[in-house]
Amino acid sequence: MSYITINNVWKEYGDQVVLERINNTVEEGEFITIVGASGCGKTTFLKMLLGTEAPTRGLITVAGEALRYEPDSERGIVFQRYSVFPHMTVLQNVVAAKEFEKSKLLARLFGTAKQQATEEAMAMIKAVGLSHAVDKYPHELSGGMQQRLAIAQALIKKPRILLLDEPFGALDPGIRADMHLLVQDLWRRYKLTIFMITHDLKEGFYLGTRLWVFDKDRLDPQAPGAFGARITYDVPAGEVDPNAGNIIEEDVQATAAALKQSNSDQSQPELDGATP
Amino acid sequence: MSYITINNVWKEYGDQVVLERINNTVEEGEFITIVGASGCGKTTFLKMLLGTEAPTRGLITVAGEALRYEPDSERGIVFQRYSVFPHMTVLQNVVAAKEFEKSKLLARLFGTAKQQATEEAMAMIKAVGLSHAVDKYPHELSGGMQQRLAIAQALIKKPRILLLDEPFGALDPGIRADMHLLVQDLWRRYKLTIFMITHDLKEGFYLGTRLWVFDKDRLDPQAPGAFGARITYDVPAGEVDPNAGNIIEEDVQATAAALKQSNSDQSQPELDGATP
Amino acid sequence: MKKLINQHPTKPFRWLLGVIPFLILLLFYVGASNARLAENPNDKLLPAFSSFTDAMQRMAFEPSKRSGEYVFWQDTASSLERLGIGVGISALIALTIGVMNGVIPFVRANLSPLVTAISLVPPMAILPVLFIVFGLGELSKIVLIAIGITPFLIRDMQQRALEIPAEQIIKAQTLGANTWQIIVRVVLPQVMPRLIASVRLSLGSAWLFLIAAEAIAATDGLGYRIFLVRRYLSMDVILPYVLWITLLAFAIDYLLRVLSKRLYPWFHSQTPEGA
Amino acid sequence: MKKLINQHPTKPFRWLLGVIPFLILLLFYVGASNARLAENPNDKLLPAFSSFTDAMQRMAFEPSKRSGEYVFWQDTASSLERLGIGVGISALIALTIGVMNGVIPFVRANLSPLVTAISLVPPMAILPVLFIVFGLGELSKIVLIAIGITPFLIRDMQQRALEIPAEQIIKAQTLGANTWQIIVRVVLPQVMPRLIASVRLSLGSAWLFLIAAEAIAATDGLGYRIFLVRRYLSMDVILPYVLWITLLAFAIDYLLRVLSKRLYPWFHSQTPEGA
Amino acid sequence: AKDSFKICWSIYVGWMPWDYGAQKGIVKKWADKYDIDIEVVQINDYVESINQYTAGQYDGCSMTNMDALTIPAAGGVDSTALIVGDFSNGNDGVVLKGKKDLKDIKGQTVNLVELSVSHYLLARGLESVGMTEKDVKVINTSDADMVAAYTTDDVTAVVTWNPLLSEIEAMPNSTKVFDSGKIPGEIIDLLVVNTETLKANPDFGKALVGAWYEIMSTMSADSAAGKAAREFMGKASGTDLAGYEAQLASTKMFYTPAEAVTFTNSAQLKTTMKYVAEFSFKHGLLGEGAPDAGFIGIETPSGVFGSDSNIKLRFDPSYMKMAADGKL
Ligand SMILES: Nc1ncnc2c1ncn2[C@@H]1O[C@H](COP(=O)(O)OP(=O)(O)OP(=O)(O)O)[C@@H](O)[C@H]1O
Ligand SMILES: Nc1ncnc2c1ncn2[C@@H]1O[C@H](COP(=O)(O)OP(=O)(O)OP(=O)(O)O)[C@@H](O)[C@H]1O
Ligand SMILES: [Mg+2]
Ligand SMILES: [Mg+2]
Repeated sequence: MSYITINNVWKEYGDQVVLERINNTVEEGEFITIVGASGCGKTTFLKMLLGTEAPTRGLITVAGEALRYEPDSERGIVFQRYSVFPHMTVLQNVVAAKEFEKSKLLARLFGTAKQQATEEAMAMIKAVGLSHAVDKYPHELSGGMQQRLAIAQALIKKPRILLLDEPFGALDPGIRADMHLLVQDLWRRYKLTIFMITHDLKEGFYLGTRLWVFDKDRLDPQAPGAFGARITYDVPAGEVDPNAGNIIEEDVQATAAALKQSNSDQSQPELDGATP
Repeated sequence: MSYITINNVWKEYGDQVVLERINNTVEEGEFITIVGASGCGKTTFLKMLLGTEAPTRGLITVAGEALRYEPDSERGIVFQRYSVFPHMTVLQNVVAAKEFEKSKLLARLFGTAKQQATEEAMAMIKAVGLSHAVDKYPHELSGGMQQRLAIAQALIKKPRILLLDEPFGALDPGIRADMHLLVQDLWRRYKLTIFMITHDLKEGFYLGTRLWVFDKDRLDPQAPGAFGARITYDVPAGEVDPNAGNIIEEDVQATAAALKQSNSDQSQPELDGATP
Repeated sequence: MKKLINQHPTKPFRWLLGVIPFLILLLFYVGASNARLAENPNDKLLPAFSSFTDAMQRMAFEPSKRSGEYVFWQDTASSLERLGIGVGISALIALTIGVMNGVIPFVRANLSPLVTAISLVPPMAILPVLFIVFGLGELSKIVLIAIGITPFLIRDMQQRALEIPAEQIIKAQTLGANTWQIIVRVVLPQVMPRLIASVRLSLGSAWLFLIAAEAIAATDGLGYRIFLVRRYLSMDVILPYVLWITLLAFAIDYLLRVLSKRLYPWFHSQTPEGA
Repeated sequence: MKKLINQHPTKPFRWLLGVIPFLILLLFYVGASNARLAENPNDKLLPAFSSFTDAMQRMAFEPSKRSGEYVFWQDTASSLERLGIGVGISALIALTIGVMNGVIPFVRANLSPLVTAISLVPPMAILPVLFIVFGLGELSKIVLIAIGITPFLIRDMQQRALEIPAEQIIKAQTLGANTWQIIVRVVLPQVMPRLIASVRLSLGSAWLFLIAAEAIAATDGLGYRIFLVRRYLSMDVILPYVLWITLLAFAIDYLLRVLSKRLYPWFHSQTPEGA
Repeated sequence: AKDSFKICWSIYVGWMPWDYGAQKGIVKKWADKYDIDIEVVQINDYVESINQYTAGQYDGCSMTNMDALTIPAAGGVDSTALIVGDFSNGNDGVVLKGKKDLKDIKGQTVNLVELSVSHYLLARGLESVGMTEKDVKVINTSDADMVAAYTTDDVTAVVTWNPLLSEIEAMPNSTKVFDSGKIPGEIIDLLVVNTETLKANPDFGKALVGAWYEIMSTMSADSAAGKAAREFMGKASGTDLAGYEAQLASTKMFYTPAEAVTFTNSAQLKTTMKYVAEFSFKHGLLGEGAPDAGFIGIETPSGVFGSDSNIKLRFDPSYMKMAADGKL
């Protein structure tokens, strides 16, 4: 049986169908990159994997068990922003996970327990290349460094699944390249199963082992919310016909144009991160 | 004599030299794209053209006269964000320029004067493709539509120089392509002189008639602020050896890495838009 | 079981949960009141509910023997008028000075320290001076409200005006606007919804100062009435008046919120909570 | 000439501009005071500066004939103690309830409406009830301060807790944190600097309530002294006391700001104005 | 234009007639008679009303003899007691909770308005049982909150005036152990006017006195009109007819000008003012520069107490005399 199975999953907000009939399986250790027009439901899909949203129909199983609809330490996440704790230094941000685990009441460690956690955290910080900044606060770090920290933080729990929602969207192209190397390295080293959303098709092809394109294959211009997006392409990445990229790009842009139209006709779309 | 001459211009903040020895001339109707590592002084340069910052040394002249160090209606600007007035509808945003011009006291027009201004504004709104949204507020528009509006707003004053500071940096790649067409079209139609900063080298090559690269050609790793950036490449754009792009990219990334290092060693750099 | 942090009550249950504390308070009052009244039937401190209705019947629906007025409504009208004028004037002053302070560096340098200093003076401490300078008529009540809340409002307006992105101010200049035009077309309209928000915040203090002023010099008003009957410990009048003031405060706050949402939709789309 | 909006005064000139209004006020006072004293040398309303120094000399540096205490310092100590305890307790309550309200939806549904209602009740109007419940001693003064500012602080804390990006809360859960751990490690520490900011905002009200409480029943304190000497219009004592309160208010505000900047550098880097 | 004057008053049993006179047009009638304007203003806060008068905002104000000495007179405002309206005859009192004798007050904390007539009454009461203020601890308590304060357990002894006094007395387990009936004529309620204003405008004095005694004769009448007047005053002070009459019962009103003139002319007034001045001096109320109790001269018909050269408070019965003689 596959590690993750997605079985006829739908997600609807009221009348609006965001995702429909998603069926797929993922093996352990795959690196799946996800692209798609803005607003087509990529983040929504990731949220379902994370457990902060439940599918309105269908079922997701992980290792044969139904997914828990609550975030837990099985699944790590890195968001585009706000991903690290601003009131903790780099070291504290990473050690925190250990403290949550070992000290249920105070959520703080002391003495040798602390020393051990610190050592482990330092190793992880080294892995993401932040050793020279352990005592800095996030606001003293550049955007790229903050995302490195977010990754270190997620990885110290050794999650089996790592979810990345446009983790490098806010970074400069130069820094982005560094981050690609980092993520690929960590993915291999820790044998993670990664889902990563990106806006950059090139990035999508280059990074993962498999590229998913979310898109609406049916569109009703009168009621843009009537049909949801699906996985319209599911192609192996890394070594692929460059032409495929162009076909996909055209499709995505057509959907993007349609969505843009409908979004500006309705009012503002909801923000992703509504408070819980 | 050239339309714009930049004569040995320096810009320093305290000890930090941001730009040094900038010498160049620009003819009327040129479309100059500017690329460079983050923090190398592109925005600072644009601000000097706009008049919100004065060079610490040297002189900029426009049509033979020294540049006025105060924004005025000669030079239009489109920023990456916050560029339109959130409390005005699309139409009001564009009409405002006319009202500022014709009604010194109330800054509002009535009767036929208003009608005339409205007609002119509607034409401009049509030119940027927002006719269907004239009565919407900016918050009801997508990012791309807001930038279209910002452009319309800038153009209605018929500025001779249009300054664009990463105007499409916050937009989706799909929408970006539309905007490129739009800007090129307007540039030709209104015979503008455009300076446009972009992060995207490809965009820089594709859009303008001339590409400037800002970069530090001297770097002191001990004191990254000791030397300023200069215009290291000044190449005609549109029809160019694709290899040139690669060389430039490598250079820019080297500087970017050095700047990143120095920025994270110091504390946070100043925000661009400090209040006046 | 989900973590507590992820559990959301359903709508009717949420409603019920919200009502419960009020019911408990009510029960608590009835219990304490009954106990005191059992001990001393003339106890005035925690009257039975019948006393409240009696008192309100008398004050709201029977003309006063003394003046022929319906005391309760007269009090309400007077207080609301004072509050309205006081807050209105404060808002106007705050808008003017606050925006000037925010927009023009020279004015800010001139006035900002003074406003800060004044905002730190506790108005209650200088009451005697206020009354002597402004007399004891309606003016002094309005002035007390104004002195109490204007410095806060000015500082807030100044802050808000300063928060308008510099890009907009520059943009307006490139569109040919002069300083005055920037003030009336760019800054003022954007600061208006923020003024409403600040006024909502300061209404609590405004009520406080109104009541204090009415206690010192007035012949009607909600604060005056409470002051007058306080010496007889007529809780049967005081408590309904307090409840009424609370309701009025709530209603005004609600109206301002709705007004602001209607007038400035663009503002409320920026602030998710509609602060 | 640049537009007014683009003209910035140089530093010394800015300083001068800031001082001018104070000088004008001072001159104005001296003029009015001299005029009144010329008419009636015993006039108490606007005493000469020498009277201020005399009065302060007497109150601050000579032991009182009646009690042997240095009245001024005794008053200051008592008031600051009450203010400190009152504000401290309010902050503690606000932190607890506000954070709970912000983080746990069930608690919020339960308590949020009650807090809103209480925040609308003017505390001065229910003074009699307060006395009866809390007595007339130090407790009631502290309680008045607490009742006056706690609802505001709670609402603010709730708001601030709700403003913590959902991403952080989710992140904490993926790191294995339970509800309690999220509260103590993620929400509480981030809300602390905001608590200081809210306390700074509410200190004005706290002083107001302190003075009101001391005016009602006390044997010492800055508010007590002001209201006592008000009986015979001793402006020579009242005005220096008001000035002193203003200075204290400024000093406390300043200390809190500095404290917050030192303790929570990460917070102040987010808010440019250091609000 | 007509000369116009302003007087202020605050809510107290002996001063409610001013409200009645203003509302019913009696003051206006008398002002018209002398071709002047008189505005009668209610100020809820008693101390504030005196302060306003002292600061020169009003030409006259209702106050007690002690406050007339310690506030306007001590503040250098030469003041004349134009009308001696009444003296407190039980309207001020000391109430103990659980104890029945004034002597039991020893060691207790006493809640009262510090430096007011209550304070004076306490001092006189303590004197009468051979104690001084040192034997008790005084807590300044605002009059508006006195009743609520008394219901708390902390408060065991209060000194206050009506209507608060009767509210407190009516509470269970409370005894009035001393009242102003034991020191009759020492706590006097006056209408005080600025001496200079009065000298320059005798008509102002005449109109006020004339109006006052017309109100007096109305309210003292045993008729329906008298009852209506008393009810009116009761309502305005927040109580009813019965409540107001109870307060009147402990007040020695001088309903006729003759009574008032006799009282003012008596030698006792000078003695009373001497007590008051001594008390005030002891509590520092005569100003820091005052070397002794006689620093401020008080002129009474039977002679001057204190400094002849610094007379700031004058009891002048001449206007009341005119009323008594029917010359107004
Ligand atoms: N809580 C919600 N309530 C209602 N609609 C929602 C909610 N969350 C998301 N949506 C809608 O679902 C659609 C998909 O949103 P989603 O955030 O998943 O898109 P996305 O593909 O991640 O877009 P982007 O690339 O811009 O991040 C959008 O139309 C959005 O308006
Ligand atoms: N007002 C200022 N005071 C001091 N230093 C400043 C100021 N404005 C800009 N700088 C500094 O000048 C340098 C150049 O900034 P600038 O904003 O021009 O860079 P940029 O090339 O536009 O970067 P980006 O691509 O990130 O927008 C930066 O190091 C910045 O810290
Ligand atoms: Mg998304
Ligand atoms: Mg820039």
